Amino acid sequence: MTGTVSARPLWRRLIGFNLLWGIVLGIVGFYFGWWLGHQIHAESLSFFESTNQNDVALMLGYVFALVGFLVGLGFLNYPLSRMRGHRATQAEKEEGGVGRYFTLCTDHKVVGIQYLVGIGFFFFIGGMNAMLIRAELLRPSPQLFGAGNYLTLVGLHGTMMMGIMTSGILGPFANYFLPLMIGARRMAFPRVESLTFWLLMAAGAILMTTLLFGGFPTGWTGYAPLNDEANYGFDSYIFFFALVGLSMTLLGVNMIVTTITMRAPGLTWGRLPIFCWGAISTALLMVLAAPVLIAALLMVAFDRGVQTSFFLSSAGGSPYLFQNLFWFFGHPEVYLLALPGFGIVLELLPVFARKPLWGYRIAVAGIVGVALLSFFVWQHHLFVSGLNSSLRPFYMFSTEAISVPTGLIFLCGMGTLWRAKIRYRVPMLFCLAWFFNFFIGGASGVFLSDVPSDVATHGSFFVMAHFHYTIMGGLVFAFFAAIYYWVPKMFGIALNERLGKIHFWTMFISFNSTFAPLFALGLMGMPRRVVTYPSNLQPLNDWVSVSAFVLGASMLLFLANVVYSLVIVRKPAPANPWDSHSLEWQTPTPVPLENFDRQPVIDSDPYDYGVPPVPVPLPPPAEAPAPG
Amino acid sequence: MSDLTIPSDGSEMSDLTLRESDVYAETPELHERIDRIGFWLVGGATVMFFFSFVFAYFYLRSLDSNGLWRPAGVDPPTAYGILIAAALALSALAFLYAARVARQRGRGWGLPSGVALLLGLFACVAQAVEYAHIPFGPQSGGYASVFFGWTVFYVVIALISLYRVEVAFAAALRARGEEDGAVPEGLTPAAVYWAFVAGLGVLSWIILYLV
Amino acid sequence: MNEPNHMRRIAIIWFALSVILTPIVVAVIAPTLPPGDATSAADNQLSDDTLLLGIVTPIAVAMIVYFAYTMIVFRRRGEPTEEGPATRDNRAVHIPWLVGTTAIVLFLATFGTVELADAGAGGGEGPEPAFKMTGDVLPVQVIAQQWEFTYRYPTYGGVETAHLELPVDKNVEFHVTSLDVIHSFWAPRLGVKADANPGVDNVAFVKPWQEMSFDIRCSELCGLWHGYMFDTGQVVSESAFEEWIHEQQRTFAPATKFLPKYSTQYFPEPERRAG
Amino acid sequence: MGPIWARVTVIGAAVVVLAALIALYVGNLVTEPPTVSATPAAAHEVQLKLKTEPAVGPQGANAPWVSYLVQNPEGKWIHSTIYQVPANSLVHVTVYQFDSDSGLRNPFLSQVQGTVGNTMTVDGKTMQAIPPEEASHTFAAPQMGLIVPLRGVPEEAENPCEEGPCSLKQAHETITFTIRTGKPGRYRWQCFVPCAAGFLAGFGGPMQTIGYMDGFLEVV
Repeated sequence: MTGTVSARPLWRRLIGFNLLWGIVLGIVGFYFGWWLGHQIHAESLSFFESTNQNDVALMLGYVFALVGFLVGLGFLNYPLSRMRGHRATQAEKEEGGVGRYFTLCTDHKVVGIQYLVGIGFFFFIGGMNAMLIRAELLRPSPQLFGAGNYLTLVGLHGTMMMGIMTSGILGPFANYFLPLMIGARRMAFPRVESLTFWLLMAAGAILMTTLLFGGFPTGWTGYAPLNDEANYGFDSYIFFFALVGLSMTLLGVNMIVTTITMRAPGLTWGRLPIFCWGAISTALLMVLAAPVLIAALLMVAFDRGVQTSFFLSSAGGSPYLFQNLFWFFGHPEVYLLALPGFGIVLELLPVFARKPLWGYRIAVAGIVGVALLSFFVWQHHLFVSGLNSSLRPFYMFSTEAISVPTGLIFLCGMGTLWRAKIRYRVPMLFCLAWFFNFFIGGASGVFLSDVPSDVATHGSFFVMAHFHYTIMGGLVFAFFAAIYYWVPKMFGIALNERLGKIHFWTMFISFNSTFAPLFALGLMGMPRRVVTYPSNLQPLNDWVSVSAFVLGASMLLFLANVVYSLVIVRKPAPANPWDSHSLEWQTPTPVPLENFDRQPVIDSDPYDYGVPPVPVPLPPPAEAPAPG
Repeated sequence: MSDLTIPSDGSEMSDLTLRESDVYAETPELHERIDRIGFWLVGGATVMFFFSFVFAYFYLRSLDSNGLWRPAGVDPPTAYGILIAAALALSALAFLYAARVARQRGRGWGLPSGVALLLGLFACVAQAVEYAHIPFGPQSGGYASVFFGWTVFYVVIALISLYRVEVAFAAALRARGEEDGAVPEGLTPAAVYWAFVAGLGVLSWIILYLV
Repeated sequence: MNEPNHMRRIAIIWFALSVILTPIVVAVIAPTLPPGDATSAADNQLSDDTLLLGIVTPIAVAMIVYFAYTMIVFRRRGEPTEEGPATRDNRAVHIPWLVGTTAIVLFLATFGTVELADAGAGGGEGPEPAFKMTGDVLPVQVIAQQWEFTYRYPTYGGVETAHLELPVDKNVEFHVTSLDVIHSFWAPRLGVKADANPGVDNVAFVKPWQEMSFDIRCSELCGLWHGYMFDTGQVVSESAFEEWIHEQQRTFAPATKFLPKYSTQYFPEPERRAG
Repeated sequence: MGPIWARVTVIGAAVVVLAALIALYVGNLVTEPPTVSATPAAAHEVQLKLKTEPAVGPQGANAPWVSYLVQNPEGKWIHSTIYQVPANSLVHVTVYQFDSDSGLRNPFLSQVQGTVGNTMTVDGKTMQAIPPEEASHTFAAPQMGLIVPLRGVPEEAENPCEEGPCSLKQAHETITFTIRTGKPGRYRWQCFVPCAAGFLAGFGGPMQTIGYMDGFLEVV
């Protein structure tokens, strides 16, 4: 939005380091790797001839495709220049205009918008798969997709959501707003910032290619040894999640370093916006958990490609190794989906309640506490796996203990609402819905953490309902709150309020009507990921499917709002439509390239709303916002 | 969307914000700090990555599924192990020395970082040569799996880490003849990180060859 | 300004609703919940669920009442904006809150452990169960393979069958194992769930209290026909069980002679990828 | 940003392209092998002729994969595993078995179950079970209680079929059995022998792809 549109003709502008050449070189790279893989002949790989599926060729294809893609986008220019002895520079040459969105751009605001669109695209694909799954479950026996294609759909939905949406809030909103909130001009590692985005896009594209290679039957958990047995479509799962893991790790490093080193003068840790606390707690989980996932997936790649036996109990390995490593990552993973939601909700509540954030310190303690505790609970995913039965009471306790810091988040929300002056704008509706959804998700989580109760519900639709309440009800509602809240800053245009409210109510009601019955289905004995179920469960399943279609339609309503507001009407938004005191709203719209023309100096936290109490000589009246 | 501009109204700003102050200044100290903290975090991620292999090692060893954790004859050649570990350790020392010299004198880091680069590359090549002379294959049970997985990805990470060593060396080559000011930024954090990665290499030698 | 005492109102509404709803949930709704109380394990699970519901209900009521009350009473419409009071913290609230939630969590974990200590509450406990049934038990091996469960009765000559029958009022010790990938043996009405891992003996205990038929499903994704890995089992009287098992021994005599010796785990060939 | 009609046109075009892509995606996922009816033999009796080939060859998308084929009422061999049979009838199944043995993982499945008389005939000889290591495939529909192990062609047989299409002149075993169908429904059937060469545990690829070693019996 700043800079001038180049006067060069279009074809001249297409030549250079941009997405087009990234794709072209990516495809070239893929075929090179594919060819290379077929040149490898070894005694131990002779079985590829009888399978018609050369995993090594496919893996090399993906590796070289990624290299080609990154070369085409221009990611190797800077490292190569430094390897030739040139000095470090801070930014690439910035090209103005729309072209910036299709290449390596070191402006964190561009990356934020890239993330928003890219993640939205894959979110759409993941959601569409969910619709297809629910269409299949309209009847108790398979009717649309074969059993194999159904599993591929389930796997694609789960993997896409769990992989791409981990960056759902950090990617677009923390990249865009964290530097603005802390008064910085840029992220600490701007090239790495762009790299995280393009890695994520490459990962999503690689996952979709699984359809060309027969899909994969393992769901998003990819348990061994089923993953060793699967068709070579599973290789795309490996590369997808490994790239997502890499992207998460780098994103996390970037967030934390930026927050530590680039804060404006006066922005002490005690004044850091709560959203930034959510972002860096998430980032810490990303840095420490994602590498474990990468390592586990590389072990799978080795088992499939070069015949090691990490996960084969008949050959000196153990499938438990995969489960342990996967869930050591996997449980922090679900919190790194939830934590940014905590941050968003607590960040937005004060603005619409016109009160300071109540209990800032305990909110921080809650967020950090959840982050730290999440490393000590992973074995609750293995409660019936036959592992460590004597440690179950410990993991039961540690899992339930997570509700203590989560409770603090609720307390802060409740305290903030106490005697507030609440304005019901669309972002606020999503935030309040978050409390409702996350409470149900959390309460059902207590059932799942209690071992006896978990035996009845483990691996059933009950679990499915639980994590959709926490992730969809937590992350996705927070995601939409953030979109409605920050789009006026990002694009200079507000989304239509009335359509937004219709979207909210459709989504909130259909969301609950979709996922609440799943608790009952789970208790009645419906396992996850099955294409068949007893016919007495059909009415409830049909209800769920129809609700799910309404939920899907509510997403289309949102898209319609986006198109209507951002493309057709284009009514400029006020510079600070919510009357927020937070630093990012004090910048002009659109935000200039350098963010601030002067160095901001911070002298309070961003929640100084409200009327200060009139000094009273006597002890103040009890206004304890205690919950019932 | 470039036609869209909304003037920001200064009066809307609250007291918390922009105040007449010094202009942005990005000092070399800031860049050094960014590199240092960044390397610590990347170091943490690297530790968690190798932690997975350490966990796999001890976990599979304790399970010994089907008696195939480590069949007889699955022993990597000790000489290679010592050679690789020693090369890594010396490389790390050389690069630490290079950083120290650069910090104190502002020049003369070229030769030691070149040595560090050579030794690091030598360790990686030695690892590749070892695979050709090893008496077992990746199919030979749990230990062999961990051995190959760990060492292959160690080499990958070592090669990535050597990037900053090469950068220091290349900067020295380009700065030949100049008197001052060409010390690449973040040399000390890079040296500490490389020493850290090399230390992980020595640790893998201890676990894979000695334990 | 004549502000009503909001907190007292909330407390009264909460108390009234909780006093009405909690007994309804605990006494009326909870007993109808699956998995019922037809076996010892299912009973453990049900009493755990009942207690959790009894505690969650008043908490949920508190949350809903509080949020609904504040959202209605403290709402404001349109511009110009009013500001709320600038209160930031109150130690008198969050210390009791912290103590209260911690106490609830500790209590729940303790109760869960007590229920779990009753022979693992039907969950798979691995080869060395920490919580077990003692005395006279009937061992039954569940062999999962892609994609069917088969069952072996080691105390009846190691006969293998395609169906599961159990005698009523007898302690049963399931040994769940797999021949290929991970499956999970789930019999909801029995209250038994145990993952079937290749090369692992996963033990689960249950005592069926009444004669019935029950569904069996695989609850861990195991490949193409995961959704079709279902079956129906029976709990029958002791004499009917003896009759059935002897009939199975006769019927499956031709296959039984090929079976490997009973073992808690099997490593059949071929396991690896090969040409 | 151009004039409004240009923007609306662009949006409309994007919606059309997106819808086309979704249709392509869904269409690709709903395809399955053709359904082949059994040949009517008498009142309430049909004849179903199958063959198993060690490598399906050019008839399938994956030439080296092991596969079942079926003969349609016109006598033509079709590469499919979805068979339609009438309800409450007798189905006489003939399997021409061209593959060599792989051995059953669970020897229990080497006994014939669920056929009429709980027996089958192998090359004219009535059998109740075969040694599990001689099994090449099974024709098994667990929800119908049906398990029929198919004996493999001996290694030393003359003129073995290496790749389809296999002709009856080549070495094979002929297995016949009769099943009695019950209620209408779509029953899955599968092979239990780990016969997918080159996949871990012999159970990937053809063993997990409908159209090769898995399919449906459509009872109508």
